[in-house]
Amino acid sequence: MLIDNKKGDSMKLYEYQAKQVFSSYGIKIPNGRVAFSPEDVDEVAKEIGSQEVVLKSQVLVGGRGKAGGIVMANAGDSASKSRELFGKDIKGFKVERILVEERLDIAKEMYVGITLDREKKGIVILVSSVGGMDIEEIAAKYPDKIGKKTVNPVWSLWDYQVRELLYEAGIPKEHFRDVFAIIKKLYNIFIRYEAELTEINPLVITSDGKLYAADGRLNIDDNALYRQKEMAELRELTGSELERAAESKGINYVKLDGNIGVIANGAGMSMATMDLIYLEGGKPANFLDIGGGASSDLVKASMELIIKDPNVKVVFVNIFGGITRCDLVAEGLVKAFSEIEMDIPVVLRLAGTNEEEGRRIIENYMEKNPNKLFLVKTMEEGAKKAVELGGV
Amino acid sequence: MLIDNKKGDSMKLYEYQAKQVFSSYGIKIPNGRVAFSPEDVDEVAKEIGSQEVVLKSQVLVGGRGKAGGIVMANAGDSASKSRELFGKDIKGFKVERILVEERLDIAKEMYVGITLDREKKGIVILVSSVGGMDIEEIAAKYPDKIGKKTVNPVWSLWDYQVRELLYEAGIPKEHFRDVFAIIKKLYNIFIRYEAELTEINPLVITSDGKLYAADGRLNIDDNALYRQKEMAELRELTGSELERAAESKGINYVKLDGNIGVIANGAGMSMATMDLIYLEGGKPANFLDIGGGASSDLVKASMELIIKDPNVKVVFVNIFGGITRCDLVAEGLVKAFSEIEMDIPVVLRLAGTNEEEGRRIIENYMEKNPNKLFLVKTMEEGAKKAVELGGV
Amino acid sequence: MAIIADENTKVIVQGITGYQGSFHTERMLKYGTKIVAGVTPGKAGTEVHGVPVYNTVKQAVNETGANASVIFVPPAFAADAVFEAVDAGIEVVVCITEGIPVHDELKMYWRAKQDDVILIGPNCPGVISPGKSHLGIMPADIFKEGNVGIVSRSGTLTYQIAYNISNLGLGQSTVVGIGGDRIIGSDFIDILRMYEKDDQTEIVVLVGEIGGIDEENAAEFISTEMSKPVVGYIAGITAPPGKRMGHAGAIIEGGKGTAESKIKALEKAGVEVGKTPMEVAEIVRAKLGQS
Amino acid sequence: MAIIADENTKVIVQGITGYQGSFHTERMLKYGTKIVAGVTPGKAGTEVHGVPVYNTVKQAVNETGANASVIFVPPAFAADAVFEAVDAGIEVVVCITEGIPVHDELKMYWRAKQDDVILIGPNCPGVISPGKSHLGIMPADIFKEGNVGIVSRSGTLTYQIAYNISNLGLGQSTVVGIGGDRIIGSDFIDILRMYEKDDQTEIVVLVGEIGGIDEENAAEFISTEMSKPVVGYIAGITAPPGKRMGHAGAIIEGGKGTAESKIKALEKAGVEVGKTPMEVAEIVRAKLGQS
Repeated sequence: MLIDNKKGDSMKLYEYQAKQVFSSYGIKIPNGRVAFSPEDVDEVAKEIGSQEVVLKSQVLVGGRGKAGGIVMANAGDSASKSRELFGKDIKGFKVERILVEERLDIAKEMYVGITLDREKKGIVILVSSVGGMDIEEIAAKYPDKIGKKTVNPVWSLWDYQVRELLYEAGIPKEHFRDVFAIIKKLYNIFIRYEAELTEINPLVITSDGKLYAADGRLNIDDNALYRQKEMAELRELTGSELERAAESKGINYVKLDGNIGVIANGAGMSMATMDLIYLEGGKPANFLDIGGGASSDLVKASMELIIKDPNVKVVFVNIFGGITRCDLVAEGLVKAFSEIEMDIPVVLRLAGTNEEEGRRIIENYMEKNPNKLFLVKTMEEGAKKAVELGGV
Repeated sequence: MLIDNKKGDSMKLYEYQAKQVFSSYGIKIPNGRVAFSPEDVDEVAKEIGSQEVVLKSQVLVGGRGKAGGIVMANAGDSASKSRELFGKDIKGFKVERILVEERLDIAKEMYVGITLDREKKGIVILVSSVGGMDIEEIAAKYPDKIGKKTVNPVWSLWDYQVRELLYEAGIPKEHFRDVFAIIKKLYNIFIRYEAELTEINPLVITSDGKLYAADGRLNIDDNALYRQKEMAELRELTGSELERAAESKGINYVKLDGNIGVIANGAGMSMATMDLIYLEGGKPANFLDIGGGASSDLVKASMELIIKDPNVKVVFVNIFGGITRCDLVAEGLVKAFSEIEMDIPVVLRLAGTNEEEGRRIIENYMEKNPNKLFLVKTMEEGAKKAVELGGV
Repeated sequence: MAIIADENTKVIVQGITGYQGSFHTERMLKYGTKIVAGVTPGKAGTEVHGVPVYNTVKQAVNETGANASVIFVPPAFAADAVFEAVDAGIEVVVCITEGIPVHDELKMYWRAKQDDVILIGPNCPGVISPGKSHLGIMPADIFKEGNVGIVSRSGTLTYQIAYNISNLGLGQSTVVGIGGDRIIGSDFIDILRMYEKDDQTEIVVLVGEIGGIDEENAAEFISTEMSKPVVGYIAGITAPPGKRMGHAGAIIEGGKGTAESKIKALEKAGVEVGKTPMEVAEIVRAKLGQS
Repeated sequence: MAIIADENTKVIVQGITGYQGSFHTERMLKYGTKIVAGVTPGKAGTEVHGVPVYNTVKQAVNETGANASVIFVPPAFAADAVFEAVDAGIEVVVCITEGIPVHDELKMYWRAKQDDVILIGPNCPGVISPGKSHLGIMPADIFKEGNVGIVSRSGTLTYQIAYNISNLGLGQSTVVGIGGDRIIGSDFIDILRMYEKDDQTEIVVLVGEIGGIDEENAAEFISTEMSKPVVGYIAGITAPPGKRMGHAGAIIEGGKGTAESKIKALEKAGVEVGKTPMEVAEIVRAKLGQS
């Protein structure tokens, strides 16, 4: 039941899944559950039984409210209203599930969020007595209503730190105890599930003085999924079709808007290659990193993947062999040319480990197939050639 | 269902209770349970169903095996054999419950223990490939079969530390993984229940290669019982009748062998008073610390308690008033003399806060009751007088 | 000069609105201790004996420049209070609270150590530099300013010995009660090291008791690192093994921590050990007379 | 002199019996790195490429006097390996392992920091001081001994730039790949500080990429603390926000960490930023020619 993007990225839970975790730690969430069809929506609305319900599109993107992804309904018209939501495109994400919840009687909105602090090597907690908008917006508009504190993970979170946060954020005295408890619970969730980010926004105070997590985010560190088994089970592939195909093969691929395909080894080298194309006036079609020590099969699979993008007019393969062997890269390319139907030109730059062997393999191949491949000496030269071939 | 001694002491669990905790963490324990009567023993023996069972007296004192507290039996004679055990005195402790267990087929005995390291401010783990005797004895006889490591509580226990311990202790390769797991579990128990000590001795390897906690200790920090609610529920008073009475009144009392009763304020002062009596050739009948800021009622209760010990021939009350007020001590003593029937002499030394008021109260009382009380100037003088009055 | 606290020490009291906190704040103020603030969450804006109360230690430090704290909060909150003080930049933390779980005491110890904060206690009577400042619950009147440093695991016994010393016309530079628990923030060696460096201190009295090997370690330190004379006292010669004598730390376990062992170690290190509190005072007078 | 590692560095390899550990041990040995021991629990007594294997780092250090470690263990065991190295007294820990949970990386960082251990990485190519010692997985042949210090968040890009520099007839004092994860043991400033003090280094190349504000912090440091010239390169001008570019750290989030921001900060600090790897090498040559 869940999502994920690229290798090394975090696994994002849907709102309804995050809320289930919050609830298991004793944080109040609105009555309701997720539905997968209009009939299902109708059923949940009847179960809830309150006058009004909220239909919330479950899509992993911010700003769905403004994009029409959240709709008020009641037990009578919830099914029909949900029909308009199901299948709708919200900022590139298709609505396939809707969280149906009781409508809360909101008196006040607040904010609580926890994430990593990479500069201080800690865990930063943000609290605000104002909520319902992005934390960046809160920080800009209400700088004196925010409490911020970086917790040293060695010592964990102590009560005095939570108190300092609450005083700093100006949390009203009557809600001090409740917000205190929620921060402690959210921190425990962050640690227990090895999160990279968790957020309750808005943290709603109803008119009868109760606190609810009205919306929730929980992103888990991908690298920890091997031991976060519950979370790993929720994992599902997302992204574009090509990105999913890449991930299933262990290739680090991000689709971009341009027409010059890029294959390189190393993330920095891949980005630098993209940047060079841009400097020469071209536009890269993708980021693709074959990593260190790639096999010829991986190289072939990468080429296959890239040319599936119809925008791609030329591919620039830029390899600096360290652990990666140039001869294996060359073999992979020859395999790709021989076994895949591809008629777009390829610019190739090979340097480093086994460079000579690699060039020899390529030159042998080029003798028989002269027009497909352009062997260059430097990455700067390669970028220039690729832009020339790809046009703008 | 449990025991405890004095204020500030640790709460000792019975073997069968410690084993229940071990078992809940996945450490194997022998099949069996505790019994409170011979009939009960019979029933457990039948439940176990194995040829031989072990009847283990549950007393909170070491060396019960040599004292005859552990007996082999079978389903047929277990009831009758247990009759001889119930009520028996083992080193001053009466047997009221017996742990009935299957008899293990022992191939080897090892040792694992965890306790506080007060010098290094850490948690010390001891492991030995030899077990079944005191750790002190193991250390003396087999110094090269012991692994010892102090864990810094800030960083907790890491796998490499357990490996170092196992290599140091010479744990055989085939049991490495099992002992490793047991140490990690025992450490988690130590932390989770805020123990002061926990021990598996012997850690038995049966002839089919399985590891069992054949005996177990788990002592919980008394000061942590307010948040270790499961453990607090097991708490019961132990010690001599007088010690139990003292504890129920919040008085810090330890019974000793001599005939000179001692009442003082502060643990150090109480010990120093005992030591002075000893230096003068006398023997103290008890340690009794009324603490700081004692009320007159507490002083009276202390006097009542001490004179219940039939050995006591004289009481030396030695007060240096800091937070404790000499006038309140004097009032308490006068109350005790007036309301309790007591005909043994009391030596009193009062110094410090409200000394004058205290002395006046005592002198007023002495005018009417000249023979009971001896007011002295210094604690050295007081000890001399007490020994003189108490004889040896 | 004195050690740990002097007339310039600016003190906050954590838990100032509680019974103990309020009572001892008044006594410390009367003695002349510079108590600049109190801390009790939720009580900011109030006053206790004229001392302003803040919600957090950080606020109190920011407003008053305090550099020392005396802690009177209940045991369940003591570790948090120590962490808060250390985090706020307090340099000396005196924790009076008794009955703190030992696993919390471990955390307190390491937290203070990491930031080089002097932690005295817990479960201790505090620190007094007679005539200058008093951070704790001692009967301040019995002390006199002078050149004898005292460091002790026992409260009342400290007062007794200080009283005997004062009665001989001598006085104390600083008196430190390090506390009777098993895990304490500063041990004998930490305090001895300070006395060795302190101009005002000419002789040191070490008051120990049964349990642990802190006195034995101190003896080792004295024999190698101390140039000033040390006089000792050890309580618990008559304490039986296996029975805890009041303090969580005062117990003879596994043959370790006996009074005999401690006295022997100290005497081997050149420390004259008095048999009674009075004798300790007399030895101090004799030694000061010689020098 | 070089930084972090030189011809006297005595190295152990943790995880030496694994595929990666064994492969790179052989390469490092060939380069001349003094690898004195390997560690794999349960494999004591065996050898890998002639290097003796021990069960624990402590044993390896005791037997060989090693002072540096290169870690190749799988991600699930990497934090434990770092803790073991620090506890055994290792002074430089280079953690090659990729894919370590970030909560483990936090612990690794603080453990190393507490004991003043230099932790490089994780998820990094390591450290090479050309002609002296190589602790890592770099293609050692492309480096030449010289006076250019390189510090980089990116592996292959480092080799490219070093290669360009070497091809111009120059060489490197030390090359440090600090790793691409969000939480790393040593950041740009830590390494810049070492280069500033190093006699052999006359100019420093800083290779950054999108994500975080480490380059911005480095710029601040350079403008106030560095006397030696610094040349920069930043990858990721064309990277879109919200998409992670391979490295866990390479992502533009909440408008922070763009290449523009980093280039601007560096240029403001007087750092000339090359547009291509080749250009970086040429700037270095020009600057060295001036001095």
